Amino acid sequence: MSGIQESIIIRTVVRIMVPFIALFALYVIIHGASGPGGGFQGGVIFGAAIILYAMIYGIEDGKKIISDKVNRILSSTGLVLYAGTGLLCMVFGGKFLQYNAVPLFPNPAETAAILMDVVEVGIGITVLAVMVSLFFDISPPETEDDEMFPEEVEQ
Amino acid sequence: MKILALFAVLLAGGMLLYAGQDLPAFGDQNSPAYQHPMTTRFIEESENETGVYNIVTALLANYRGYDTLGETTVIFTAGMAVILLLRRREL
Amino acid sequence: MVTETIELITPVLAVLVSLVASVLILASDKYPNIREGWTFLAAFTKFGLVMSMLPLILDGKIITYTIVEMLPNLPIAFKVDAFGMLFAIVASFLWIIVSSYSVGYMRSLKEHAQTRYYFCFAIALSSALGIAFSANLITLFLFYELLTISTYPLVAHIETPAAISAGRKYLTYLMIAGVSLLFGTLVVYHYTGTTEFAFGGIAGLELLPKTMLTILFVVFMIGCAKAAFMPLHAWLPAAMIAPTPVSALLHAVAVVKAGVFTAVRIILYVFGVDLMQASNLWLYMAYFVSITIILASVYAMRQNNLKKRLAYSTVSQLSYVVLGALLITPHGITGGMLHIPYHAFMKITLFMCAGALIVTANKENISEMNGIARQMPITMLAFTVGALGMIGMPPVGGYITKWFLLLGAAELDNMILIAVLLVSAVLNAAYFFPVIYVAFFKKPDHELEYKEAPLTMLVPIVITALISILIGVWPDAPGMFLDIVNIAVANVTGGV
Amino acid sequence: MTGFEIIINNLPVLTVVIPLIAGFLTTITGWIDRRLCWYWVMLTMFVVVLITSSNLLTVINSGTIYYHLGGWMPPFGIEYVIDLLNGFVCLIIAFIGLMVAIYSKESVKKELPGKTIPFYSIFLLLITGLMGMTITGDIFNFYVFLEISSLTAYALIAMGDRGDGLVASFNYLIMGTVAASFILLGIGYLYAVTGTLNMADMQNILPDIYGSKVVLAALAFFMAGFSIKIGLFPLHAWLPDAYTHAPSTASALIAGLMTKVGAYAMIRFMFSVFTPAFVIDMTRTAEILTWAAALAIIMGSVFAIAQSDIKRMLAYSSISQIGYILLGVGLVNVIGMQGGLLHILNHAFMKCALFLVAGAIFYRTGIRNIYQFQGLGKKMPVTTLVFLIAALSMIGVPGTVGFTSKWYLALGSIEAGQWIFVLVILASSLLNVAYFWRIFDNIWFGNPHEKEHIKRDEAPLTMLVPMVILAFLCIFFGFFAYYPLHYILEPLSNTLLGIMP
Amino acid sequence: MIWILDISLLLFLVICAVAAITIKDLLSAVVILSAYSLIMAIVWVEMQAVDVAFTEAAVGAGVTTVLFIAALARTDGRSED
Amino acid sequence: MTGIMDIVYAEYNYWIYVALMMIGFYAMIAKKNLVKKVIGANIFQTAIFLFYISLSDITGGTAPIIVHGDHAAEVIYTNPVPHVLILTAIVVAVSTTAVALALIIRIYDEYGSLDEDVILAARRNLQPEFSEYARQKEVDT
Repeated sequence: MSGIQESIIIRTVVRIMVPFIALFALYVIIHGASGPGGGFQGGVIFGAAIILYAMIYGIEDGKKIISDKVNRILSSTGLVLYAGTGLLCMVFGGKFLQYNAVPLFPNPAETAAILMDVVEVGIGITVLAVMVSLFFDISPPETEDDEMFPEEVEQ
Repeated sequence: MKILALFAVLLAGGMLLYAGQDLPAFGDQNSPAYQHPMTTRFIEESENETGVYNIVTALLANYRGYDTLGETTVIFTAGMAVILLLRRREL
Repeated sequence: MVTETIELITPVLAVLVSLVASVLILASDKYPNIREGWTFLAAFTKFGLVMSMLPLILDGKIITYTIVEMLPNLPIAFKVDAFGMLFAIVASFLWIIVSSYSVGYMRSLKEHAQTRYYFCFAIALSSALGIAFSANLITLFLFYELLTISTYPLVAHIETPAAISAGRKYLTYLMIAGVSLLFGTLVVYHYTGTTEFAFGGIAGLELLPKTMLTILFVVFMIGCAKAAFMPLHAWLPAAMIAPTPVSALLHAVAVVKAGVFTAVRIILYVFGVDLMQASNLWLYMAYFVSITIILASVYAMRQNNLKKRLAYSTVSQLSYVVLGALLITPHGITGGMLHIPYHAFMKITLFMCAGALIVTANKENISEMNGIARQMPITMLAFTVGALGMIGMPPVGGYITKWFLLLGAAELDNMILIAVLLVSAVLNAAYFFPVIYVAFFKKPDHELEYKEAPLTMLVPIVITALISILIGVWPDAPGMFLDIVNIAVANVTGGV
Repeated sequence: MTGFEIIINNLPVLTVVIPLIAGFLTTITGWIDRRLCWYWVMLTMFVVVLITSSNLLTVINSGTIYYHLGGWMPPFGIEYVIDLLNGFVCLIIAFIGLMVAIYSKESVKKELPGKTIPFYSIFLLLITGLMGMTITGDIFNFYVFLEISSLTAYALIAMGDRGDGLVASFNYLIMGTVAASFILLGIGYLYAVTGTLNMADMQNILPDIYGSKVVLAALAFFMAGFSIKIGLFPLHAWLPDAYTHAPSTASALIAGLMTKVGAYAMIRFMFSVFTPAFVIDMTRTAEILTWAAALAIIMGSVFAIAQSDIKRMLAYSSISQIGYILLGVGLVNVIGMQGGLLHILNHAFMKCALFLVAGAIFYRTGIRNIYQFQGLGKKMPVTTLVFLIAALSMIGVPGTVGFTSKWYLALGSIEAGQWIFVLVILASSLLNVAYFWRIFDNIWFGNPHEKEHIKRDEAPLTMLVPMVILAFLCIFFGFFAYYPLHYILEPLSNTLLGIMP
Repeated sequence: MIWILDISLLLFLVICAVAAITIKDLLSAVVILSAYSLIMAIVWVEMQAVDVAFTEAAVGAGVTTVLFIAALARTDGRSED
Repeated sequence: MTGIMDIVYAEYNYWIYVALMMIGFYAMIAKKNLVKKVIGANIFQTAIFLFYISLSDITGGTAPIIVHGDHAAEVIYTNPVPHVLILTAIVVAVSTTAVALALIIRIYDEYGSLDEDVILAARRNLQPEFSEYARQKEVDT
């Protein structure tokens, strides 16, 4: 991989492309309501952008964008957003995930559409975080001291 | 092992082919799956009820939103499982 | 005959006493004296509780108590009738005797794991009493299994590979028996909807087809393998590896008596006299146990180890009890039932003597016992009493039961059975007299000093020997075994 | 609407959503302080136990609960249906989950150092998956939760013995994927011919098309899939390795619950997706099932006798025990069915207790070979006593819950006229004695002289408490099996078999 | 004549599947699997399942392949069968 | 000619799906290499997805995204339900693959091989304390 990583052209192209891919991912998430796409696909594409960056610039650099800590928070946040929406519906007297129970707009369909967007964003965040974390974990460690399983000591 | 595997595979394949004879023809508009009120309602009412054009999205995030919550949980679980398997430090 | 039923918690208490004691024994692991104190306390309390019920039973009453209805129509319940009382008295009284004897034996030999020993002993006694008081097959099965499990550590007590393998054998036989018993119970429950013992047999069983009935009977008899019928007897000699008080308890009181008790219960209280007679099952079974009576005596003659010889003698004698019940005439049943306490007292005397020989003289084989009576005269006298009883010589108790059995057989005009009884008496003599001869009349190999067993052992031996004589001399003392047996027999045969 | 009302109205979904949310909040909790995780899981499981008991009580008092997720009426949305069967199974899951959660504190600290947070997260997600599978009335939703529970189980098993745990987990993963794919196929086939995913709706549509080969194939794929999932005898190859090499906590949880939920699913699909008439008369599935179960009962016990690793032995015994459940179900009479269903409860208690004991022994001594157990009776008296009680229950001694279920199974077999199954049940009891007795021999007998020096060294309190509770319940339900039988299992068996009481 | 396209795509699927499981070099196998997924996505577009096709292209051909390659980088890439 | 073609047209994706499924299933069971097993699992699952999507297809149908305009009433949409199910199932498949790959990496670290036979042999030889046979032997001696 080192050959590719050192190619200035590729590094530059990737640097330029990554934000655009991310933007496209956001578009896919929001566009899910009216065309193909949705939270899941968007999340995967966003994740792919970061994975691409990490492949070229190295995992350590990738972790500067999304550190383990951020990753952990993000992956939970997405689900909290989703399940929270469900619970919110319950608070307004509906069933779990019964969007139209929330009195956000007079038209229940409109409320549903908005909350579905929230849910899609939630999915997107979780998927993004988990995809990146999967890649970081599965790809080979870069430094020698990061050896996989030394004897572990309980603090 | 290979022979056993072949046998199992042929058994499963045979079952599928056997069942295939009674399967509704593909592309048939009169198939039970398409004629069931569920499908009909999704196609006709989803826009009014959920406010989105994409029926798949409407199903995914609204009618069967709970499945999707489960699906997201599966992803989260996979991430957690890989962390459990491959990380040596606490999260 | 009308029997009055009263509800009383005493039988439950009687069973619970030793269970509670077992916990206390475990708790006082570090203090042997307190530990043995609990044993004695429990033994006396238990005996007292059992005896307190005796007047009611002699009045012809029946005591019942339902603990819990486990499943519909499947309660864990106690019912004390005359026959159960008989076994309960024997078991609870002999526990006192054996406890005293155990203390002497175990301390003399400095045995290990004594706490476990007393613990299991107490549980075994609870189970024996539970069997005696069971109101139905399922309760009986529960305590039957508990008895098996709790005596296993006693059999395997010394923990040598040989002991453990003997224990395994013991367990294998008795577990198969247990499963068989359960199978029978299941069938009875399925066809009649109840498992409760009734004086004339469980109603509804007579409707079964003949083959089914026969199979059921065979299954039940396999279930009574604790009674050591001949093909299922192998566990009993193997279990001789246990410490002698255990052998005494196993062979005279708890386990084998539980086996024959169960067999009699099943023959008379599940199938009932009428059904046994109608189906002719009694005759086949009577011939079958006759084989055991004769064959076991022959085996006994060939044993040099005293405990083994006694074990085979037990196998033979137990079949008397079953034979008695199978004779289905009042006299025969009287003889069979009466043999339970009589054999218990005589056999426990014999075993305790054998144990005393081991502890004091360190002798197990008959061939080593030349002139041992000079060393231990009291023990050997007690032994002689027991042996005479076994053979059936007055004034020791044994002759009474044999008399009743012979009467029963004669009433049925069955020459084969009469012959069996007579031949077996001769065989009994043939294997007991040599022991007595060797002990009293052979010259010892070397000089022997007078040295009896410790008092805790000797006193029980003397007591049981005396009782063996007493029940022979004055069998119809009020409230003694014959009275109780008469009530039981009246119950099962529908009045005198 | 008050908060209380909101909670009461939504109890069915909270059964699943609470462990779910708690599961991914565990990462946050653990971030604050790692030790909080355990309390967090305990709290969650406790709440779940309360919810499931409340659900069950509601079902008993006022009948089946229907809950429409998202407010969409079935078949349009996903429906939760709690009847006696899954109310009962859910309570078992929650209860065993709580017990294992209590137990896990010390065990995880020792066996999985540095992995506390993901472990507890996965733990709660496993409970979520099992709950979701059990409670749902929608077959695709079932599949989703099946996958949640499977993935978590793979991860947990892989955490066990170095190397062996990984291979076991991988094999399980492959077999599990095959099973899940079969189930997915079955769902697809049923969807193709009915057009619905709701179980009740499907049951209404299916009788008209029972002649269809597709329906038959769907049934075959479901049966094959579930048989792999529960490790029915010839398809059990993954199970012993997986149970043996998993960490103690995971073994107890997975052995206590996974196969039970699999059996539940099998029952659910047989009787609530298809109809009794179809599985009993038209395809004779039930009969085939009883024979497979009888084979499993015997073979599982026989293999168990040959093992020297305690966990492996227990795993084989699980194969045998699952046979009891299926035997009872396959007998298709009310009594046998009650026995089979009671055995779900029964086996969850016993097997969980036994695995917890195995874990406790491993925790203190590092030994799993039963021939090295000498003197344990003196070292860990309470643990071994629990082991004795659970084993007696396994054998089926009266006064333990194992007896009751075997009694019903045997009666059911007689009623079905299948005497051979009575013999199978009795024979397997003997085999159970054989393989448990070897252990008792080693625990309490042997090496009498060395034993004098053994010091008492009992497992920590958090490990003892759940074991003792489970042992107590084994005995309690031995005497009072009447309550679950009368209030739950009898009406349930009648309903499942379509008999009006 | 759209079915000719369909059939050739589907046959190509089978070829890819067979190749993926027979080829000994694992990296090649994974790349072929990726191709398989991509063709599958095209087939689905053909069947008007655009959302699914999109997902399969992103996940099956994208993420799965990346994960496979990453994993292969940590193991040896040869297979005996 | 058209008759045969009709049959082929009506059923061809079904045959293909069965073939793919069998290929994947075979690889899962019979292949010794762990990665191959996972590849097989992917093929198997994707084949099932193909089946679902085939179910949803309607001849002359259009993607289930509501069309507005003049001809809106005439538009036939394909069945959206299987699409949703398969979206979920794809995610499940990738999750399973990820976990399987993580396991493979760990197994390779432990045994240095991905071949089932080699791993089995290694489990027997390298770690006698975990082998049943050795355990028994240890007890006997």
